[in-house]
Amino acid sequence: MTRRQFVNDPQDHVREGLAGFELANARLVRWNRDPSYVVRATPARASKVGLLSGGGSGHEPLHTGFVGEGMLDAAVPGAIFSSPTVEQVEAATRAVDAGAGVLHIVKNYTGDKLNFSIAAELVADDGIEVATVVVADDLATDSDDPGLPGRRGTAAVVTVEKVCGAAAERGASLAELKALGERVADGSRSMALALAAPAHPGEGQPSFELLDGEVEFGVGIHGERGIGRTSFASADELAASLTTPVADALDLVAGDEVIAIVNGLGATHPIELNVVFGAAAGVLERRGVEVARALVGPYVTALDMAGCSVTLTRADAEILDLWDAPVRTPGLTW
Amino acid sequence: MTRRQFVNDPQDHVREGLAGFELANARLVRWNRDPSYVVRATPARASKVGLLSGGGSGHEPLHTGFVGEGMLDAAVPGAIFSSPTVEQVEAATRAVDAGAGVLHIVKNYTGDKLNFSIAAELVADDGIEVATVVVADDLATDSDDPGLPGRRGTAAVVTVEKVCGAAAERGASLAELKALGERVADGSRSMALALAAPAHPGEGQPSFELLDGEVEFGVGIHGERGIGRTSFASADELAASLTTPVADALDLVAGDEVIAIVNGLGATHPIELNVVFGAAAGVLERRGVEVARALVGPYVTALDMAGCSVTLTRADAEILDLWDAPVRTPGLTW
Amino acid sequence: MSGLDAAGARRWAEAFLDAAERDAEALGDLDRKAGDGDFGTNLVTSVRASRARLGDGPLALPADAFSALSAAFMATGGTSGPLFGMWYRELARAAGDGPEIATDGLAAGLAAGLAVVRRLGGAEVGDKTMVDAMAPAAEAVAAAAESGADVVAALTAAARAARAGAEETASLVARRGRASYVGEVARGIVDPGAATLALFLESGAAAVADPNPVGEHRRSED
Amino acid sequence: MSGLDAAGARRWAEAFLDAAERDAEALGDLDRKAGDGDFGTNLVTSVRASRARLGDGPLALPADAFSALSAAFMATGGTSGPLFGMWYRELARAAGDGPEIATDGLAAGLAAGLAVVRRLGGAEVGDKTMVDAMAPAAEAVAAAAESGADVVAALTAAARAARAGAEETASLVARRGRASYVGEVARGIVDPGAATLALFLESGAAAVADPNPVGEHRRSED
Ligand SMILES: Nc1ncnc2c1ncn2[C@@H]1O[C@H](COP(=O)(O)OP(=O)(O)O)[C@@H](O)[C@H]1O
Ligand SMILES: Nc1ncnc2c1ncn2[C@@H]1O[C@H](COP(=O)(O)OP(=O)(O)O)[C@@H](O)[C@H]1O
Ligand SMILES: [Mg+2]
Ligand SMILES: [Mg+2]
Ligand SMILES: [Mg+2]
Ligand SMILES: [Mg+2]
Repeated sequence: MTRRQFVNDPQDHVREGLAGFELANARLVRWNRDPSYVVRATPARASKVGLLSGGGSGHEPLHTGFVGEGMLDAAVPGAIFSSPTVEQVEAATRAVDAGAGVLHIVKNYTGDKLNFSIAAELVADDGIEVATVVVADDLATDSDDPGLPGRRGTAAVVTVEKVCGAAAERGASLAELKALGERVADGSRSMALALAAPAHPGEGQPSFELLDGEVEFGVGIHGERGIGRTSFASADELAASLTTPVADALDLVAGDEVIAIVNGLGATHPIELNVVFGAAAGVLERRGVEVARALVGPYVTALDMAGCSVTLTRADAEILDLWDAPVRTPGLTW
Repeated sequence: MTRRQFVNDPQDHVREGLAGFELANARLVRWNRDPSYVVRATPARASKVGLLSGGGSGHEPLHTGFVGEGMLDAAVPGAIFSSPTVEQVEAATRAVDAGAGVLHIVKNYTGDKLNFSIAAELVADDGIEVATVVVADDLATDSDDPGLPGRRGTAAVVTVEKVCGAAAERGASLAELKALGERVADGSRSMALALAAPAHPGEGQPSFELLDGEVEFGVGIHGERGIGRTSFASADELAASLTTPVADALDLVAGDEVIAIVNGLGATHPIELNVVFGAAAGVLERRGVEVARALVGPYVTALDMAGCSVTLTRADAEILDLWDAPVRTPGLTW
Repeated sequence: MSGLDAAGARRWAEAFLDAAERDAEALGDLDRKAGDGDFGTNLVTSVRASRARLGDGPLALPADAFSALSAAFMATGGTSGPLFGMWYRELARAAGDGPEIATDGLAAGLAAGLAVVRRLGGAEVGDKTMVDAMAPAAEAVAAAAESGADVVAALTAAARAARAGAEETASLVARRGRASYVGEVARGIVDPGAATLALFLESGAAAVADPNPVGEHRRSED
Repeated sequence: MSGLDAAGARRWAEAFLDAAERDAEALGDLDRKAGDGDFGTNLVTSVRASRARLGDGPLALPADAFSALSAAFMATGGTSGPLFGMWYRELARAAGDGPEIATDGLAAGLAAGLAVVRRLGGAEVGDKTMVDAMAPAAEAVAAAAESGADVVAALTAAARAARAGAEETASLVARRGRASYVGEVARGIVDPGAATLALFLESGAAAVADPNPVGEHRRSED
């Protein structure tokens, strides 16, 4: 059957979504229409470092849903699965600079890095200091080959935004935030698989087809094919196939603590995600690794893809304390 | 293509999901395994009326995700789309009774009403006072025929749980809560449509098939067919087809205020829901009706159904004040 | 022996559980077409719980078989779970602590079962629910008791009446239960609750008539 | 007149926008097969913005056509947007404020465009990106400038070289951009960025050679 979506003109979809998002979350965020970016309804105090992230749309609640107290100051949404423009990043950077500089949190994609870095060069001309944390957690695209773009940035960006957001609220400097963000990013790895591909708004066909017995292993968050097709299996087996390589890549051993994100890629139901989380926690427990904190839900989606990812971040007392700090955004509040 | 899910034995799916849910939300909730119900990790103070809801599983975050400060004291999850048992309801009622009685918030389904009412009779024998609010908001099943079961209960139950939860925290009596809950329920109507049917965990086939040009209009939250097939259309038109009859049924006129829920039924992406919300708000604005508060997201799902519902609740100062009161649950926090 | 003893009641229950397990998929399909699709898994859950409660050892009383089914269905939830559970409870209560159930005991149980399901569910004959099989079955056994028929004859009549009632639900639009939400879509589809009830009585007629298997012989003996 | 004037540059840009709009779906499919599927919609967005920026009135300078494309692609985002945008920017800069662009100006623009795309994107020839079309096109025009060929001949050579480079990407596995994530899946599929670049130069060769349409005649005149 053809896939259908609630959509008017697909070209207007992202903007119409932002208009509805702003209206529904008017107490928390404000949408600047042109150039398009989302800022807090109540700006942070003057001396705080500004936190800006962004990227293609289609990953909601990421990033716009994480604008608010204790997390981002602004987010820049591109077209579906497309980096925002230089103009957007530049304007948002200027909007959130309060004199203490701006941290760009960028997922590792050519387009995002390109547009954020050109914008950073432009604002530097006006004396705005920008530091950048590149998040590159996706194990499926790990490689020693420097000619390749390296690991994609996926759900670990939520952890980086949360932890750096809390530290910024507490007065950390731009340099401290960059170091902290890089520490969290370096200590994070993810792996994802898809049970069904997403379809772009207004397009009837998914971006790829799978046979009944197959899952797409090692997918990213843009509906691109993964690194291979593996056999469909039980939730326990699929969860282990995601969790074990991530734990291995981080060299996790008994006694280590992690923050875990079992992230729904769009169409996967909360019960399924909880089942996967239970299985992932079991894998870690048998290894002696403690899941100190967890998020289970659709935080970084790939439109209506069916599937999930497992992200683990090495935790320590400082990171956990920042994780637990209050946050008040449309997508994450405690 | 066959639908696939993350599932081990489908018979264990709900329980495995609850185990993962408890683990991921250990600071907020505790899962009593047998009989199965979810309670707050930290019980409410002694003199508070207990708030209990429940129903079939497959609607997550409803109801277990709404257990916590400011909302439910416990939730009783049945099998997928099946009412919980008398034994579960009875045990949960006893668990949350703190001497001030227990409010049962029940969606209007034969099975739910049956099992909650039998349980209420059983605990009454031991002097536990139970009052029941039946939520019946779904316009598609509205009928004057007393021989029919009447309107189904759908997303308005979230509003009832939120508002009554806040009032209970503030010390409202059982009778007051019943009256308040009925006022909110009576002032609520919903309408839903599906773009694709859900599939049960472990089952490859959706519960119905739609032609490309059709949407299933007037669906409930159990994957049953709706009251008719209508033409697939733009998001604006589909949103209006849901919003207008709901506003009509509530006789909303210029100057009225509402709480609006644009609810994702499972697989529908946040951008789409925001687009629908924007369109629904436009319909209301042209009518002079003010959307005083809104929730946009998957709050009452029907497994992985693609579709959404629009729920409107007449609001007044008291209801808005209770709506704004703090809430701290896995599924709703502010 | 003209009544139904504990061994017969166990055979009945087990025959039903086998049949229900075999047909669960097909019955679930009916609910998928005109309800919410959970009937099949609910039934499998009930069947598994029933087997656990029946155990392997001999039953003390025929009522024990119905009590086991009652408890198992009550513990399943849904709509059909508690309704079947309450219905079996009445069969067990009518059987009391007697070593055998005669036709009049069965008639009393079916009448009480029908009454409790009607009270709790509010459905009447023609609403396309299990009541459409329960009511004619209760009538048939009441008539059998009146005419002094034995349990096997009574059960055979009940099974036939229940099946006819179940089949007739296909021509109806549902007025109770989740199938009532889909209007005309339900027409043409047999109600799974009614079909399951017919299956239960058919299993009884066969198992009680034909224990090992010398049923036809026994029947002429009674 | 041996160079490319403002009217010619507008014809070129418009021919390209028509061709890009016509092929957007097919180019998007390539990205769907070996990337993330957004290339087609990105391209449509750029085309619409380009038309708006080009406007209807006559252009003052040939550079204005490239500046319009540059601004429109820069405003699109994605990877291809800013890279194409920066590439067009170099074409415009090389054209400067001259009333015509000669072959050497085109050669300078293509060389500078290639350089900025390589610097920003880090891709080399053979990485299966737009660079695989840009590099041979720049070489071809450099050779044309060396041999004193006119703009039409230079553009024709550039188009041929770019198309050959684009076609060759089909045999490659991507090492840059989102197609690099899918490994062998990308083999057999032409890179949409390279194909679009070839389309741009082909549109130029056709539109400039054949204004109204007396192109072949003009060419022999030069
Ligand atoms: N009000 C009622 N009275 C009697 N039987 C009913 C009633 N509603 C539904 N049923 C029976 O229950 C069956 C459906 O059971 P089940 O699928 O377990 O419940 P649910 O409708 O809650 O999903 C129907 O086939 C019908 O026979
Ligand atoms: N590092 C790079 N250098 C040069 N061109 C690149 C690079 N990465 C990708 N491209 C080009 O960009 C095209 C994809 O563009 P687009 O779909 O807009 O971006 P994205 O990959 O961000 O989705 C590819 O076809 C390729 O030609
Ligand atoms: Mg992209
Ligand atoms: Mg059900
Ligand atoms: Mg059912
Ligand atoms: Mg792309």
